[in-house]
Amino acid sequence: MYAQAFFVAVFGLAAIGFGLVVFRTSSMVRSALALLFSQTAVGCMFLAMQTEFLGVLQIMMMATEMSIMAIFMVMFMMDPGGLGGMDMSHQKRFSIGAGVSAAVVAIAIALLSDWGPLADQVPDAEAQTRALGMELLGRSMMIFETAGITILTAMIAATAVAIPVQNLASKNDKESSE
Amino acid sequence: MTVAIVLLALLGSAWLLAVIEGWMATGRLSPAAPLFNGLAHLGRESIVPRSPDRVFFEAAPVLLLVVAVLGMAVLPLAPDLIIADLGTGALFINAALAYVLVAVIMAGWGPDGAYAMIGGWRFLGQLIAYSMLIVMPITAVAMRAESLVNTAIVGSQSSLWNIVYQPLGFVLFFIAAMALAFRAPFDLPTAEGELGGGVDAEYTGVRLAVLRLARLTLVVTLASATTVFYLGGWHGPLLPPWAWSLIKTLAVAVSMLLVGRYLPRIREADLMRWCWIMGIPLALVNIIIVGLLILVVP
Amino acid sequence: MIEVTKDLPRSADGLQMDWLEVPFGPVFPGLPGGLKLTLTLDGDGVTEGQAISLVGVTSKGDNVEESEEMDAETFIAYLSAAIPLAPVSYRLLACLAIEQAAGLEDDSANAGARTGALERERIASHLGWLAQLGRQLGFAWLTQRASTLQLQVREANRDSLAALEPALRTLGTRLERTPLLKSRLMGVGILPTESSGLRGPVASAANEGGDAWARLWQRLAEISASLDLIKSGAEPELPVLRDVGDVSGTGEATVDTPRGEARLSLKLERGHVKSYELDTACSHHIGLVPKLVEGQELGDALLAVGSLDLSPWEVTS
Amino acid sequence: MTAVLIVALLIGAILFGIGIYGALSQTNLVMIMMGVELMLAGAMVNLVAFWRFLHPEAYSGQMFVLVVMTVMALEMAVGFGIAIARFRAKGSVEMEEAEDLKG
Repeated sequence: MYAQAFFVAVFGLAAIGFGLVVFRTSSMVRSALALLFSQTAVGCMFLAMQTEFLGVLQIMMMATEMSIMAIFMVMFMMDPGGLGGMDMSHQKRFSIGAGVSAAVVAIAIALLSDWGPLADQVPDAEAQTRALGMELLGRSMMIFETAGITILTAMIAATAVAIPVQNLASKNDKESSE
Repeated sequence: MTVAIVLLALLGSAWLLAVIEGWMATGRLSPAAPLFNGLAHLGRESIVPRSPDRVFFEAAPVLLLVVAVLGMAVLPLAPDLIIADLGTGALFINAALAYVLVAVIMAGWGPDGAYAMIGGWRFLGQLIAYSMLIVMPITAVAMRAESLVNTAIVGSQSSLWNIVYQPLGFVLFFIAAMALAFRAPFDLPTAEGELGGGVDAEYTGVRLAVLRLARLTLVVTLASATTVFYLGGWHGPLLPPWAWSLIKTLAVAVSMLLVGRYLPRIREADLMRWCWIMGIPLALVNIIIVGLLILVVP
Repeated sequence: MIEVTKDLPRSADGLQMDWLEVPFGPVFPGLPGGLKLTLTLDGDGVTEGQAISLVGVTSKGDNVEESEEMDAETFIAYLSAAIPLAPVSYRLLACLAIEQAAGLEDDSANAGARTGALERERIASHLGWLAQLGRQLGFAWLTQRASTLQLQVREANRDSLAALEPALRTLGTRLERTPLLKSRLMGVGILPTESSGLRGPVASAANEGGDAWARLWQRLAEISASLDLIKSGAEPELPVLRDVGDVSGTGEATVDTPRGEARLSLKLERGHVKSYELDTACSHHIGLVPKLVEGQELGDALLAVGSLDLSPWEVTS
Repeated sequence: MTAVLIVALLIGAILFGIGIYGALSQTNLVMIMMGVELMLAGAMVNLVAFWRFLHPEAYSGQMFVLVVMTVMALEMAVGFGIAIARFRAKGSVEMEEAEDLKG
């Protein structure tokens, strides 16, 4: 149990550390990859909490997602290399206030709640994967399928939005719909 | 102990591959050449480009090596010769190999050079093409084994190897694995004739030695994955299990190198088109066929 | 950010991005040495580009004598040394021009040997191009095969060429059967028939579609044709200048070098080359580069430039 | 066991706080999306912790995490689609320069 607490804390601190780097570095690729390592650390936390499937899945998905994030950062930022030392933020005080208060509220709730009896044991990874599969294709099938359809819809929608507009009329339409 | 044996096997296979690669390129079989080349790299000056992103530049070759070794850690050489027999081994290897992309992008961005950068971002496009063809065939393999545990996957092939059971999946996985290892003809990020080495271009000395080793190790890991998923892993008559694993792995790795010699480099747009228009539907068909087989054949 | 991006050029996809100007060469694995290609890259695409040669020969020599003593033999040696990728052709060119200037009749005894040498060099040169193509495409087998053959052909006599013939002829069949090669080369670097300044294989290929694939086949066909010529002709021999003496006069000659027609006109004074003017195929072809690379993907642009078989040494300045 | 749960929840809360800070303070659409990703990561940590320590028998907890991952992917896809369209039209994905989106 102590080992578990230790690993959860270490990976958690890594996640927080990389999470902070995301908004503190001026190089955009570094920023995106810091987010990647933050998410990887979150995945490692899942592993430490004996949720192997989700942990590995998180680690796998984020590698691709954040790399794609990185190229968009390079495309859409004025100063992708971070050599100009530009400030890319606004309403700083308000944001810090909002972030801190949200975290404090959540921490307070976590500390003050009575969590009741906690589970000591969970099934091993193989049994978990099997049970999750049963869940996905049993009771939660509808949700799972909906998620799939939503992804498909989003893919089509994102592509439709991203391809160049053909004529001026449709361009105006799209701008107003944004 | 197991860790040491697996790592030694990995290193040995990488060395053998390097020897064979040299043999194919020069026609001379010199077992010591990779060793001397490696030592020569260590002795050479390790040049750092003018304004590198130092963290990425240094980390990329190491990350690539670590990723390849991590991938190998969940692949069994024999029933009990495996570093970590994870409950989600077949997924874990995907997760580990996804970081090949991260390493290549880091190697591309780090040195602050045009050739390297284009190479790095090219690999991102390549990933969009090949990644589905890694995941989907593995899905079909896991379906047959009814498990994500790699030893169980090998166990499920004791009577019939997956290459016979799902040849389509094997072909797709093999191609995608070559694209993942960015070997010719999929060497878009390192294209010698187009980018002068691409992501390799700015690396010299020790770093280049690590990068080379990492790329060879990656090929071995992918060949080993192919063996585990499709060629029945350690199954085989007469010889001990580990020998079969090694023989099959080396055979797959050498065939990966050989195929590259006889083909021109593919165009990125073509790769993308074929992977999405043909590859993914075929992978889905493969899943359906395997599903039907599982249901129909007891 | 609008201020930053508003002046940026728009790519074909309508996004304003930074463009990079990247040099390729003069020492680049995928291009002939000495050729410097400067491409403006928009990601993996080329928006514009131009090629210059860093090692070209001078097209005109006026009053050569003043700088150095240039008798006929020296001139021939100079010209063939200046163009290391096709020394025999230019040696022959110089010989022909000087002989004509000296008023000598066409020499039927030597003609066969000279043609043989020229055709042998054509085979070797095309094989060199094939090796270059292999290097550009990462097609290791082709590079190895073609460069081995090139080395053997360069000094071969008729018998050894006859021994090499099957290997040379199967090269085409082999390339035809190579998967991916056709899709890689088809439609790359299209030069229509009406493009100006096309010579040699590039010109002949223009009728067959004018892309890199057509140029590959044109060169393979020329290898075959040269083999036939050598087989029916005389033993290839290096062209040697016949004794011209201390004559004066003007001469002009044309030789179909491996890369296309080259013309040389020169003025001879008492057996010394007074002035000359050289016109080569590559100096025309190099001007086609900007049009060829514009709007192509990087790999295709380099292939298109490579398919011209530019020899930077032959680009006159 | 409570200690591990509390640690995980604290980390989730802090990640969420960083995410909120990022989403509010950054001016670039892509950076804002990074903030959102961090918020979702914080939420996922909590979900996994709850599943592990409170209801390990209910796999809908893990299911929920999968749905959150889907949402992350969706957010990326749609966000980048909009970013490309906006960049094409205006040459910028800076929020300060998106006055035309004010109602």
